[in-house]
Amino acid sequence: MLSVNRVSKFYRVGTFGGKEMTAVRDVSFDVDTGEVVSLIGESGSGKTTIGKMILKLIDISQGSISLDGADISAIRGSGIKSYYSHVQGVFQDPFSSYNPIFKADRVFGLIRNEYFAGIATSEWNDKVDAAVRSVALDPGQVLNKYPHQLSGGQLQRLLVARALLLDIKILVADEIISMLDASTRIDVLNLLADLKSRGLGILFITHDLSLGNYISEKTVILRRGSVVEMGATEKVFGNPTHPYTRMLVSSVPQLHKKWADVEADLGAPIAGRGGCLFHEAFPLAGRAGLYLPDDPIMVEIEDDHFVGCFELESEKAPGLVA
Amino acid sequence: MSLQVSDLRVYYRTLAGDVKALDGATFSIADKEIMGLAGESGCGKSTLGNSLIRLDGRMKYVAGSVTLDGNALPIWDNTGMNEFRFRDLSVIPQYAMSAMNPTRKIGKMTGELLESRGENFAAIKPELLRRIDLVGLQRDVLNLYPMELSGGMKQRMVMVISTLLDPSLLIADEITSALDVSTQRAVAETLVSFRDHGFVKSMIVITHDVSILYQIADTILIMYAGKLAEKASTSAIINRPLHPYTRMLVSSLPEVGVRYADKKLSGIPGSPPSLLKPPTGCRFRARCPLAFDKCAEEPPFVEVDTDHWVACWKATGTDA
Amino acid sequence: MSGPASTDPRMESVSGSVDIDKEATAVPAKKAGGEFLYFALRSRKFLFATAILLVLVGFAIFGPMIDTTDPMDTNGVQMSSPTMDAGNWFGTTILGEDVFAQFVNGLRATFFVGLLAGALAAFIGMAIGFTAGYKGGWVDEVLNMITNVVLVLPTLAVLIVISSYLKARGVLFEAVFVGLFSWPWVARAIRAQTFTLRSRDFIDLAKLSGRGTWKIIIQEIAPNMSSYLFMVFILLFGGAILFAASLDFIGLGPTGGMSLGLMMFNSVTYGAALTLGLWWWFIPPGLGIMAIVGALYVMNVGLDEIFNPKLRDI
Amino acid sequence: MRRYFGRKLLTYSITFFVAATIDWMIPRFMPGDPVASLVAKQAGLSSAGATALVQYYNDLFGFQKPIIVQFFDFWAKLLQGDLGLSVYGHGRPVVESIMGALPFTLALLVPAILLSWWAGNSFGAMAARRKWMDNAVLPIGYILTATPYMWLGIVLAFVLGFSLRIFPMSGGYGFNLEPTLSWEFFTDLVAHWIMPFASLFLVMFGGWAIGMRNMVIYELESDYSRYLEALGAPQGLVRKYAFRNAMLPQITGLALQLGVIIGGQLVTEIVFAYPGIGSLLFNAIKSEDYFLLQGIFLFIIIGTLVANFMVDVAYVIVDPRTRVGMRGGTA
Repeated sequence: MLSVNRVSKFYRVGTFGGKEMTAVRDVSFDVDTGEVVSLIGESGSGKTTIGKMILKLIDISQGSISLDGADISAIRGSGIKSYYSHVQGVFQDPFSSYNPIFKADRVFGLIRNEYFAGIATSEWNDKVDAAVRSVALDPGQVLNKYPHQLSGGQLQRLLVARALLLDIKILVADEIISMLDASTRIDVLNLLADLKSRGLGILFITHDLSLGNYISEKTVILRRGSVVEMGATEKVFGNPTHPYTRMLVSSVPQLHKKWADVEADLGAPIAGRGGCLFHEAFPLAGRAGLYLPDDPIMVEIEDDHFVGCFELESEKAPGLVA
Repeated sequence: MSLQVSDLRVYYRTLAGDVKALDGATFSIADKEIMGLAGESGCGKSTLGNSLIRLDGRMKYVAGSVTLDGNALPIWDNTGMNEFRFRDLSVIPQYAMSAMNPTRKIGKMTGELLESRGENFAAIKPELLRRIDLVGLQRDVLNLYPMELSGGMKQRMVMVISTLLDPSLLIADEITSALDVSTQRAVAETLVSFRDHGFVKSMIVITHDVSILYQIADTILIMYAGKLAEKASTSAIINRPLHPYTRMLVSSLPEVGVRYADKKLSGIPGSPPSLLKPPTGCRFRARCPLAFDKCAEEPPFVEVDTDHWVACWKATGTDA
Repeated sequence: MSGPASTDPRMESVSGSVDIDKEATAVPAKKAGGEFLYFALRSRKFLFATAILLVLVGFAIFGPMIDTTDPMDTNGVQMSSPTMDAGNWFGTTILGEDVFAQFVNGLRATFFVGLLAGALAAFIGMAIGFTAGYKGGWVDEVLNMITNVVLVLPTLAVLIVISSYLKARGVLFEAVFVGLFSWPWVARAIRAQTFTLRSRDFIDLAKLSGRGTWKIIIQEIAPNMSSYLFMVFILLFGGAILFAASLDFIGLGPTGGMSLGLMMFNSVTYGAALTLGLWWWFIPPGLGIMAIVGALYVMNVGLDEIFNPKLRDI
Repeated sequence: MRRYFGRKLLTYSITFFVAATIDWMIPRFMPGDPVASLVAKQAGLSSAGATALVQYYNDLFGFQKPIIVQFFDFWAKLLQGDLGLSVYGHGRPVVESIMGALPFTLALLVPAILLSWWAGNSFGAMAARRKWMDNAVLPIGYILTATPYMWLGIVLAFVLGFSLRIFPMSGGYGFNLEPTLSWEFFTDLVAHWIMPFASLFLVMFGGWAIGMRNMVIYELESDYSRYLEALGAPQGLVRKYAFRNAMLPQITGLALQLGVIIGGQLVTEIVFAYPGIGSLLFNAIKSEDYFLLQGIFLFIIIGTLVANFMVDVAYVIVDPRTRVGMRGGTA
């Protein structure tokens, strides 16, 4: 349904755009109906940039993103509005997602102004009520309040409800629970997972492996703008192969396993020339720093489990593969 | 016993009245103990940490006493506390990234700070350099301005500065929350190594992330709505929690390996009470599935097992 | 050009939104307007400044009605010191004009110039600041360059050159020109604020709701800065009054009208008030300007304390 | 570093170009015929005389030539330092008139700026420290900064000059004296200098004091101050850091205020008939000496740009962060 195809994003930095910075490099993945795809990365991995490109909040420098086969970069003018009726987003900071000087349900009001201008007020109120109930909130408790009168969890649910007012196919959820308290975040996470049954495709952007692991069917792991490992969630977590993935898995604090034990369980890194499977398969390719532009350097090590070449990367950024 | 806190109450002055952010805390920390302090935002954990080191303008000391290594700390007296700060108790603040003067070279700032406390910078410098090595920074950082360091580097530098005089107690306030997982682990392990090297005797690690505490803390203190809920060894808190809040909190945390499809976790319904006019009795009562009549009375924070303290009528037994 | 506050970086950094410590968020919510009134009525600075301004505005509005003497009428007693009985409450000038009549009429012109010039400068500053901050990129580069150029220009000198070629100048002309050259620091400050607001998620959400650029600026960004914009306007108001007074004093003020600056100009240059000791001629206009501008600045500080909870108990 | 100053110099070049172009444009594009209105002012001219005068002015401005040629002529002369002749100065070159006035202006302006900046910052910082100082400095500061420059000058002249006769009320030095290197001339110079200096100094002082007070309070609330206090640093160190950091925006503030300060200088000179650029400008306006006016305007522009540049340099020297940023450091 949503297809991200070899997308890159370059930023011009410096006063007159003298330097160029790559935020996202050659990233491809799909989000299908009824599935949650986790986009996992640390700060600077480009995960939020990808989300914003999907939401057409920033332009794509290279490659394409398409929804049901149609390139979204080509959508302009009034088409943007109808695109947003299919693709919506929820962001990290619930308090920054609401204009603090207005009531929280203004987020619904904007949708009504732009998409349901002709609808009768009673019909609209019913629609809002239904959407609010579908995210397990009591309309009487949350409507007609200012954002600071509601909890972070309630605010994020309201944003999900806002998206549900439209006929959405894709929801981009960018770190939507990282600022919530532990006791409420799991419920918002469960809500996302429940949306799958409505036929939504969800891109779940997070830095937290355990959250991605909890709800997603597919996992994409990003490092410095490039995909290092991706595939079915149980395969990526069951058999983490890229050194970066392994480092992440061994660093994430767990509740019943100490860091040292996790490392012991992971075992020794895969042997070979720096452990890079691509180089084992194509020994000559990397030697001259060869980058094959027509052929993304991802190796399918088992069915639906891809690993990126990290030897080429480490040549570009020495010393960063810890 | 390194630190003993007894019935400490610190309120926030607001226009609407006093917010009872810390409403009676009694606990102690042993030598060599790393105590994790966890709870939801607004539960008073940062208030507790701040009140031990420095009350800011809006915080009001109400009651209670704090004893560190046998000395009573005058925490209501900003100037009186100065002689204890840095030498006996120190802090790695939440704002560690912006804690260093942006217009001073780090080495110069450190020197001026030490000299202002009557220490001899030249005598301490070799140790400073050793510790900079230990946390994996270049010695050259002393000649740099804070803005030349990355966030993680600044954090480590502040960790070194704060512990330079080998304080007895170190308070680390939410220092891992803004970091990436890989850096988070490094910082957390550095804290442990500080204790192991004897740079600090004991430590309070404040965080909302219980799984970090599982990795590094010896004991965990759980707070809820300005009150202490439970304190016990880390393994007891994670594996055999007694307070319903702790139990629900721990079981709501997803872990690598737990999947929605296999095991659907659930959170705690409801939200914490306002601390402006907190409810009487057990403050968790409204959200607690086990609540019963007795909970209208405030449960005492008592030791139900060796070093396992809890404030819940169900855990202490109704007839107790 | 503003007075003290343009050197105060808080004017560039204070955001209209309220941030309260997470630990103490339990403060009961009040409606924004009610909260403003609550603190405004308790701010001594704000009330004091408002009182002074109201008195002066009262003089400007009702003064010319009570004392209907033509301020340019030269038929009175010459150089009379202030007397109660002759009706020359503030005395007369060397030509026998009534100083009180000149003062109240001059106040009118001064308020008019300040309001209009302040409003114009605020408008230009907002338009440029919002556009530069929201659009970013090359639009920002160009607008920034324009702002910096006007900022560096010594405004009074520019106005002197322009004015000196014009033979007939009205109060309106003066206000427009003062306004046209007073906006750069406003544009800068608003640009910086817009820049931070632009990255807030609610802006992105408004875009995702299909809102257009100007609707977002006017309905999402500007209301968030309303208190700040009001404070900016107050500073511009005061700055414009000082500015216009300087222009008047060089002899480039409105022709055929009366203003406080013009009174000072006349008293010193034509009236030899200094050498003759006609203190009642030049004291009122200067004191009037000082009171208006001072009250505006103090009001600005009061408002800052009202809007910014961090400053309330200092 | 080069980039930073390159950018600044570009801004200044554009500013100069714009200002000079305004200077050139005004007499040419103003509504009405400036030459006709100039000539009309000369009362009692015969019609032949008027025609000749019109001819003379048109030649001077070069109004007959195509507009673009006028523009290039203007710049060619400008770059040669030829600003024309001054009518007010009885045919003296404009540059000469300005150079004669410049020392007086600088002698007033430079000490007033530097001393008020220093004193204002010191008092402002003290006000942030002690409540009673704050209660005194704040109202005085607001009153001073709200005072029109010329009015403070007038009041000083009236009280100290007219009533008490302590200082002379006008001029740069006594009418009876010739500029010589004598002690007598020097004391007379100083006596004439004090009042205009004092009025400039006082108004500026108020602004700096308030700005500094607010900045220090702001810095005392910042994270680095809190950290120092949490580690038990004495107030002395905390204040020292806050004061130093609060100075930096005050330097930027100096650049922002230059336009206002120069305006204040002009009107103050007029009040005291102090023989600097301001009085020259005033006379140029009164006698409609347009070449002198244009010349003074360009001088003021150049002076402002030079002063701005000096502030830029000072800022880079004082704030280590700008240097680090320019070094292309990490972060």
